[in-house]
Amino acid sequence: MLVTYGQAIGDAIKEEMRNDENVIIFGEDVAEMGNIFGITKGALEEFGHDRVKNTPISETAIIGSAIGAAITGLRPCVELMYSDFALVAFSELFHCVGKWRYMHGPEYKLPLVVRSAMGSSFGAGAEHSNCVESLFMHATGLIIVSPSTAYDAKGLLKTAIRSDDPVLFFEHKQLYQTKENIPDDEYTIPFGVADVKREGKDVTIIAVGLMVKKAIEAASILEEKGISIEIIDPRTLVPFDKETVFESIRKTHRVVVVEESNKTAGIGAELAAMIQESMYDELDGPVLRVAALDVPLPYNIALELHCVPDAQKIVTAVEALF
Amino acid sequence: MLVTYGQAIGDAIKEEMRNDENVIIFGEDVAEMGNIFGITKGALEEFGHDRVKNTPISETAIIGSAIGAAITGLRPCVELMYSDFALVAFSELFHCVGKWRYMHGPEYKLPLVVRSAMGSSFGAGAEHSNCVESLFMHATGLIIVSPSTAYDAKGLLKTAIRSDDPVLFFEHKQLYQTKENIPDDEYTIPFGVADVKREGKDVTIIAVGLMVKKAIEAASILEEKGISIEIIDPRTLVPFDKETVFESIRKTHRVVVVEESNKTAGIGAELAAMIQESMYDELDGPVLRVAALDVPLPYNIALELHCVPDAQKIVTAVEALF
Amino acid sequence: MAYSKNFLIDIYEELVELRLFEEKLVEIYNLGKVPGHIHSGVGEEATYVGTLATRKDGDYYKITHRPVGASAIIGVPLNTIFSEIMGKRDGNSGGRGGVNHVSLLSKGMLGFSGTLACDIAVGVGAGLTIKKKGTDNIVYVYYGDGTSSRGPVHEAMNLAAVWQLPVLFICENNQFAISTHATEGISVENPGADRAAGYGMPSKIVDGTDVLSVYEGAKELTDYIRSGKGPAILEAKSYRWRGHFEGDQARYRDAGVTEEWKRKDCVEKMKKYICESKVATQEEINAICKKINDDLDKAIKFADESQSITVEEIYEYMYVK
Amino acid sequence: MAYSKNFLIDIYEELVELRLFEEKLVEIYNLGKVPGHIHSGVGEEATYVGTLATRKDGDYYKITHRPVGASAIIGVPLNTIFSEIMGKRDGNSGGRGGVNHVSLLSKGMLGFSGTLACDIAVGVGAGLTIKKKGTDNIVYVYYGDGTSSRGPVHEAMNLAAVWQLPVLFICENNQFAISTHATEGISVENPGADRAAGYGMPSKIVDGTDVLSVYEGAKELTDYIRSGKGPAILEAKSYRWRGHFEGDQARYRDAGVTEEWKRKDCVEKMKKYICESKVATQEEINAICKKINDDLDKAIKFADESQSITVEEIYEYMYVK
Ligand SMILES: Cc1ncc(C[n+]2csc(CCOP(=O)(O)OP(=O)(O)O)c2C)c(N)n1
Ligand SMILES: Cc1ncc(C[n+]2csc(CCOP(=O)(O)OP(=O)(O)O)c2C)c(N)n1
Ligand SMILES: [Mg+2]
Ligand SMILES: [Mg+2]
Repeated sequence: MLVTYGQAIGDAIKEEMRNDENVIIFGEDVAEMGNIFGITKGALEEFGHDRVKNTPISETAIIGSAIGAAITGLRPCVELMYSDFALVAFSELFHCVGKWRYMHGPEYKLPLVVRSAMGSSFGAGAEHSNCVESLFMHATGLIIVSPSTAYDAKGLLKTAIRSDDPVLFFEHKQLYQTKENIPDDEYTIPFGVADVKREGKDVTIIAVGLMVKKAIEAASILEEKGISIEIIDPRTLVPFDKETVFESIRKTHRVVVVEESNKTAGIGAELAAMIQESMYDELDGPVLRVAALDVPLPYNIALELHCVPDAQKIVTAVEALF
Repeated sequence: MLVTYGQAIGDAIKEEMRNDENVIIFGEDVAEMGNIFGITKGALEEFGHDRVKNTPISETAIIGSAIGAAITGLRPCVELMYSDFALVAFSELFHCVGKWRYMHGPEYKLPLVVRSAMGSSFGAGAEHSNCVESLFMHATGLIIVSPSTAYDAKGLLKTAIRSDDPVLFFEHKQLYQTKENIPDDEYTIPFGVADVKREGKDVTIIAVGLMVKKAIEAASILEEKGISIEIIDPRTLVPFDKETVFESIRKTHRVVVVEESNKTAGIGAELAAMIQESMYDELDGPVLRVAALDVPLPYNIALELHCVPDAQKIVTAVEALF
Repeated sequence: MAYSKNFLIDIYEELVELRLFEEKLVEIYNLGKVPGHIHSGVGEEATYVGTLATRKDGDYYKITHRPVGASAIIGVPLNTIFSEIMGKRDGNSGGRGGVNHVSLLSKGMLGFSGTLACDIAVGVGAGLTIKKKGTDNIVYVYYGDGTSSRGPVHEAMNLAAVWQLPVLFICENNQFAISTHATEGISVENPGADRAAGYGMPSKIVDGTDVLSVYEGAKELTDYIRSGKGPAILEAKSYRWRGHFEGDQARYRDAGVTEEWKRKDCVEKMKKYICESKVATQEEINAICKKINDDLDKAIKFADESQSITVEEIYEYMYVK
Repeated sequence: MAYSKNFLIDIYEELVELRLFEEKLVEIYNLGKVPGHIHSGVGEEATYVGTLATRKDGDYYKITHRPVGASAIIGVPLNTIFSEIMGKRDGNSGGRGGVNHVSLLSKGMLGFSGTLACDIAVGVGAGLTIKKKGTDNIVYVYYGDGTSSRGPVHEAMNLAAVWQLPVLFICENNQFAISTHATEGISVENPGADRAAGYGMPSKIVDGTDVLSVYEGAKELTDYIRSGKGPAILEAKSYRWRGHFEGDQARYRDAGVTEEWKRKDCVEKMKKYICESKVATQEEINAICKKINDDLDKAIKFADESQSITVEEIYEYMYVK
């Protein structure tokens, strides 16, 4: 069936709520409004107020209560409206969600999912556009998912809801309306398995979220220039599928990492550091990073677009490797 | 004069409070108790309750009110007891402190300093031992200082208090009692100037905070093995003194980055990525990272010591480069 | 209270300015001239105008995302405001911050955090500066009913109260946090007033559709605060006329109730009052409206013609040095 | 209230257990057997014992860093507790978590966050599970006077109240947050009780040096909560006898006041009561103390002999899978 990325996410939630009555959702405006993007639309009508709850604007209580519900037998799939606001519950996520089981012992399971909409979206400004995955990569005990297609989003979210470990699930606002044909039958996608979004032989591009689209655009441009690009979407940043990446590098010997957040200490920092550490002898050049400029994302749209990576910037980086 | 790192910090605060009556300090237990490590001892007696204030346990209010005080003319030097607790005010630091001037315009200056004690300290556990600099390196608009000696701590803190830009100042608990002879006369140290803590020719070690000490230990061991180590302490992570590092690499062609926090997406990730990007042709091998294991820091001291880097782990990493 | 003619006219002018501002904001948004999202404050003007009628030079203000036009009342030039809203060079941050960050420190505006409530304590910090200087100035800290549920509000209020700082917290209770009605998100009827006792602060509830009621409540509390007695909470009851942001059809609520509230229009109420009490004639009122309308249009034109900053300027304003 | 003999003996036993536990904790700390910092709860036993006397199977508990011995009352085996405190294999997390993370889910213990107050809402979440199951169980959420100033307490209380969850918030007001006296950090006299109305919850203040006063207050509120009426706040007034952590000499406060409070010893008070009301003889009491003392010593010995986990096990308990 042809669905949008947004629908795929909504469907995954509803299917899992049908599968397991312990799955509940709560967050700001998820009930009547079906969340501000309409992703959870219909859940309230089908499952009722006991399982679909609006919360007050209180992100620390959302995460804290999700922990409490999860360890006592429910499977909360909660929402932090924009991923920028995940930072107001940063301690709860970093110290509590990530370390609870380790600090308290193996009785403690945290089957909880935190969904959050991320990324630039044309004038949303410096506090409503952030991609924050890299901040959580430094945490311990979390699973971090950042899907780029409807197919991946659905399969990974179903896995996330069934997981006994806590998952941060980042959805890109600009992808909500993108459409894809996905199987009618139920499927799940395991964590830690990257997807090769395009095969190629000259350069490996690792791209995340919306940047997968930009990388695909860049690959077309580069193809015309005679450079063949392999695009790898890790899909889950933690656990990270090193093997798929390394295999690609053994073929291409050149790597560019593309992310939407600003460059310093971003996703690309970890991936570039890790790759050159592990695959030094296979590399024909440095692992390059394409990322946003290190400024708060400007509100002015021309500046915003200048700030975040686009196909042209990826092309330039790739060409610099030759 | 011979002072401890802790005294040097206390002296810097008091000297700047004498210099400028707009400098005020507040935080949990900074007044009568002089903070839980005794760092601000004596300030209350000298400057009174108007300028030395205990706060309730409310980190978001500490940072928020520091912003408000700073933009309206005071120069707050505030304290977040342990740097782990900086994470409960993460949004205030990341979104507000870091972006306030950019979002509101050049009238807005934020002459504020946030001091915080960091690092492992023998059984303090997973929530009282973190080093969190790397999380803030991904922010924009912050200055990040992490001194390793009494001399550096004093000179940099004085610069921080005089800075019109916001500074996060991380003090290592295990360093508070270390002693050093420092000048009697007033001095300051500019941001963005790394210090070569030891000259050498075979390998460049970049180390931060307590890890500078561990690197020095490792260098002695390696010297006996005939490997000459240059140790660079960036002192400020933002701004980062690339030139001193690059110059060293032009000589040694080998780099190891040592940090105390866990490896994934830590300080070493950014430094390794940046160095191999900029200095690829100068390098004779990968930039290696020595960091803590990717687990919440265990309470059991044997495991804690196993987790964080020590001289031996640094030696092993250096030897792997030959 | 007995009011002077000038006072009433000033208040009315500000109400009209804010109303027209908020209406024009929607217009320019619909014309595609605003990059970001806007949150119209139409219908809620009295809360700002009534409280701000108690202001003095040297006071500070922490406003919210709704209504942005309040910055005009506080004294930010319209050209600056609309330029920032349209993301242009002549805005206070050259369009870097945008519609939610219209601000001017020289007029006492402290700025705003789009991450709601992270800025409440910013007002408290400004109160600390005032207290250290020893003036009788105060800080006006506005926040919404929805925002009242956030932890930093609690931390900021407790700190302001223990330090006895000159801060007036103003809860704009427009009954909604996006789609969530106050009764669904808040455990008490009056998220502002009912919590004041828990900080040892006085409070007042006022009718946010009646600017003079707001003014009187604000006057009582600001007098108290200016006399050095510490912070207080004012809660104004109003209703959000439009959707949360433009595009939100507000299907989650009863349109009939909205219509009822629209009949309690604070601008009309005041107009009626000044006409009936012969403070101004219809003609004078028309002249006021026309002047304001023209000023707004002029500023919108100015902003429209203002340039974007160049990409080379993107790093400016990050650091002082 | 009229109490049965068994009830009184049980309560007394728990008081003694907690007292001896907290004393022995200091002892083993001084012997260097505890890796981390400890926060002795000596003198504050009645708050836990009195509230926990209202507990039922299936209830949940969110305790704090003080007194850690409360976990023994709730039912965590002493061997587990001391092993965790000493960082050993037989602790609940094999010594990974440590003294502040003594816990056992099968006994209803939810765990603790060393980042204070980040765990208050964890109790609220457990309340959600109870409400969904429809039992009359409740959650006991303990927090200190100092912790009451943190934002997440506010968020958690508001959420518990709007969702009408079965949670008893217990404010252990021992009057200090490290060196900061409650009056310096908190803007009202009763950080628990004075804020209850702001969430629409009932509250009670009890004498934390009198275990039966605590019990009676807790009984009233837990009956209310178990009947489905939603959360409530109990505030117990006590005093921190020792420094914040061992090594803190508490120079910031008047030692005379501490001595006064020590004369209000909750264990002595209860002992006097059960002796005078002839519930137990001095001999019986001696036997109780001896038995508890021996059990504690045995557990300490067990823990002392328990091994550390090996470095190979360091990654265990990170993930379920
Ligand atoms: C910390 C945080 N959480 C969520 C949001 C998303 N958000 C923006 S406005 C809003 C509703 C605010 O309600 P209220 O405070 O009543 O102000 P109103 O919009 O009614 O004027 C929400 C939830 C945000 N900006 N910040
Ligand atoms: C978020 C956070 N801030 C600060 C601390 C440091 N700290 C540990 S205990 C404590 C005092 C707590 O006071 P209270 O809640 O009254 O409990 P008590 O120690 O008196 O039992 C503080 C400030 C912390 N652990 N977490
Ligand atoms: Mg509202
Ligand atoms: Mg206390």
